[in-house]
Amino acid sequence: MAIVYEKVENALSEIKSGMTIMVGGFGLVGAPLTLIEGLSGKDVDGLTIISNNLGEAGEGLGVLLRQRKIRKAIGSYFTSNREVGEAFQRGEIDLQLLPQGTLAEAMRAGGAGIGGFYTKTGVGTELAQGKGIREINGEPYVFEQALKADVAIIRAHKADTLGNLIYYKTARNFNPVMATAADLVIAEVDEIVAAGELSAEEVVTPHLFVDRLIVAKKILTKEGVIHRKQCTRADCEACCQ
Amino acid sequence: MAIVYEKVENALSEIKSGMTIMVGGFGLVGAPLTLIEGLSGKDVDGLTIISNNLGEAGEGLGVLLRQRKIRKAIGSYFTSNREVGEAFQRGEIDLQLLPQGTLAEAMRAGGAGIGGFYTKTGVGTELAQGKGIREINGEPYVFEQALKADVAIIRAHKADTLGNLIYYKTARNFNPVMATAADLVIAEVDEIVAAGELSAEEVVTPHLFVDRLIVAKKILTKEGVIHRKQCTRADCEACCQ
Amino acid sequence: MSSIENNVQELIARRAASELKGPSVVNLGIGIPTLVAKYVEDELIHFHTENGLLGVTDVEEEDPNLVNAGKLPVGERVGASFFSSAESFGMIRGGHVDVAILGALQVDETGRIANWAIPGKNIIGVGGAMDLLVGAKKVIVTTSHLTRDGKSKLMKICTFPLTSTRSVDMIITELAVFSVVNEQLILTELMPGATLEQVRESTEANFLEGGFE
Amino acid sequence: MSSIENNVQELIARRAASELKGPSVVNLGIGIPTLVAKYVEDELIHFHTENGLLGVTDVEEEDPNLVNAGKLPVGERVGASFFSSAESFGMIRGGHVDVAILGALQVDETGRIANWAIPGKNIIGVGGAMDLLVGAKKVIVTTSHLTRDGKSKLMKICTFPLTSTRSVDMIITELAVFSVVNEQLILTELMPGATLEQVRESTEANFLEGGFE
Repeated sequence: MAIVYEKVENALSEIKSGMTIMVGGFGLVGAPLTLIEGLSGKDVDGLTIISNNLGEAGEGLGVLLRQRKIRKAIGSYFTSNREVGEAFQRGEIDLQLLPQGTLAEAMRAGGAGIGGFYTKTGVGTELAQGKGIREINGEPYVFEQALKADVAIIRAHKADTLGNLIYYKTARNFNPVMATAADLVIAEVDEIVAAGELSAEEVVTPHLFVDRLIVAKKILTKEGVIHRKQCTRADCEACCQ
Repeated sequence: MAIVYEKVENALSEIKSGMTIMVGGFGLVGAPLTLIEGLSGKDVDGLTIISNNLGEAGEGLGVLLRQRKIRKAIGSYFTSNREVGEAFQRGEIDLQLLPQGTLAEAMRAGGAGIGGFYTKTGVGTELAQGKGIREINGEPYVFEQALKADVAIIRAHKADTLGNLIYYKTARNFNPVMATAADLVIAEVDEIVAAGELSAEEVVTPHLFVDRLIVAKKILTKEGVIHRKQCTRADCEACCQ
Repeated sequence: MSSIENNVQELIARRAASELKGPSVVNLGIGIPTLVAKYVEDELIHFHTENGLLGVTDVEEEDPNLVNAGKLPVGERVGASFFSSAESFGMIRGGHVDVAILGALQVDETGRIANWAIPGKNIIGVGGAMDLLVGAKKVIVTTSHLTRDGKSKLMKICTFPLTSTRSVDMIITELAVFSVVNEQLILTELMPGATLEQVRESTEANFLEGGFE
Repeated sequence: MSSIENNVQELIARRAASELKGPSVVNLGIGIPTLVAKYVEDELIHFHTENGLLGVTDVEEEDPNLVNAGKLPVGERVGASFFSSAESFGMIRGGHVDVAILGALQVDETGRIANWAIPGKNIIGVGGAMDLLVGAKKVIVTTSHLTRDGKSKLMKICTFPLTSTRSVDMIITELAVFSVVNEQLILTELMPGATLEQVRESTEANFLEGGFE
């Protein structure tokens, strides 16, 4: 069950230096841009970020990278932000690279009480080194451990007031699985509707996974990332006449 | 992508003696009763059935049990059909009992290319004997191997003509996970609608998992299992006037 | 079932209900635990059933495809959601269910329970009991204090196979309430009409006597 | 990109498209593979993108939240479905994708490829390549035959780290098409304008010459 927050800084109040944080999104698509911006304004460092990418240069999680708030990143494709390689080269950040499917599966395992699993992906490659191989039905599989986090910040489309979530197109990506795998789950949404307005069959993330909700103020558009216009009472009245 | 069949016996044409078959349902709820009836009319035996239960006495999979078509059953709660224990006692059937969550997870693993996984469930109990324990982050987990099948027969609510599926209330249960874990997936549904009539966001089982569709002829009602009335053209015309 | 048994079950269920506080997600087992729901008023308590529904409520109009884990007809409340068995047990094992209320055949003096198999009988059913025991944040056992032939269900050692090596958190019978702390039973409360003598006589397991009065 | 390079890519993409037959589910990698879609007419071919969409089609109206694995805007066809990354890679690893078309930096003479890392550069990205290689039923590689400095990409041994120990099924370049059978390259086809001499000169890897003509 979720509590609705007005202020981003309050929604992020539990985040402390040194924590492990899952951040939804495939690049900027489906990334919780408002919460990331909130995090950039918070005095924390030494974070471990679990996310497919670290945004783009100076965008999304790229901002936190420039701020040196990130000590370690676990993901699958940091190439999308050239500054990650540069920071790695300078020794400012540790990177743990996982195949994209392994990254997703490890979080799903963490959220579902599975300690680890065996996948065929990566067997015989550099990314399987030191991980342990087991033969199952005559085929080699590599052991991968589950991933969990202290906090997940995610992006969904709509929430109801209980915290049930639905997503929008390919902005779904890693968000539902991260919602299951962290102690505290904070979701940023386009709209909060009354309980009962989402059909019980279409809910993707049931409310038991979600702790906090905020309405997105920073959103991805065709023209890039913009701040959503904040409606004042005057706007509303003008609009309704 | 799915092909729509008119006749149950044609939809079941690939099923042969000795095969492993997943059968959806939690008891009779969400069980593919039309396909099970079709199977009972087929001359096959030595089947391995993976299903939470073996129906009830003389109902659902209970019919196949009486017909001695089942050599082995893998499930979590055979207690719901007292004839299972009797058949086991007489040595007519092998049983493999798994905790319900392990059963569901093993099929999910099989469908998702995971060879096996570690769960806390069952550690230190009779059901973990001989399975191998691994410590992960200081806690013991038991190894469970993935489950796959030659065929899955499942029950959904609606399909579109491509084979995308949605489910109905708690009749969903094991059906979506079985849809992922068998070489041939046959789904029985209440209704087949045109592609595009199911929203892309609400599809639970994408069509790449589904091979064959039939419309249910035997359905569960408050009054028990009934044969759905087969509409004739005369019925339709009478109805539309 | 006799009306005495019936009353005993309702008494236990009502006491268990008073342990629940919202917001929380609660899974109810088969038998006495199922009765708990009717004594819960708090709308911040959401019932989960492992066959795939969060938001179980009283049945309004019976639907054969809307049932709980005991296959009894239930209703869905506003804001409910349906999911597959794999997702449902992910919730359970993953620690997303706050409280599980379960029945037991036996409880040992460290608070571990046996509730799925009886030696000498065919072992053919386990269901979700093992998953709930390892996964729920808090486990409450509701059970009659004695077996039908008058033996204590709270024993030194379980003679039936254990459901888990995890100790439960609380045991509620028609005679008493026990907390389990550091794998030790602590009597914390006498149920209405029960005496300390009666609890001592009816309990094979060792237990500490809390300062209840 | 020069128009020659462009033409080469389109030539390869068109040839790869002709390998696809419906009904099938096809995943297209970044680069040349993405170009394949526009040469496919068969409506029984469904494109899968690992970021969570089955039913990729041409973009009609650009939506920043509807993209493919290369983060390019796409459209959704009638009968499409969206799902999470975990479900999407379950489809891939679980063998539910019929064909993956991938790019490569190097191919060795047993048909194994390297396409994710270059020694001496930071190894900071892998994406879904390893999953697609182990999971897709059939893997087709589309690549230019030579590197920019004129070296053969079809080598005896890959000097870059392998993406998988699995050999691909087919390699399509602007000069030739190779099948991989029993971990051996077999030249099965010359591309328009290419000669056998040219292929022999441009290919470091050993290969058999199939009876193509």
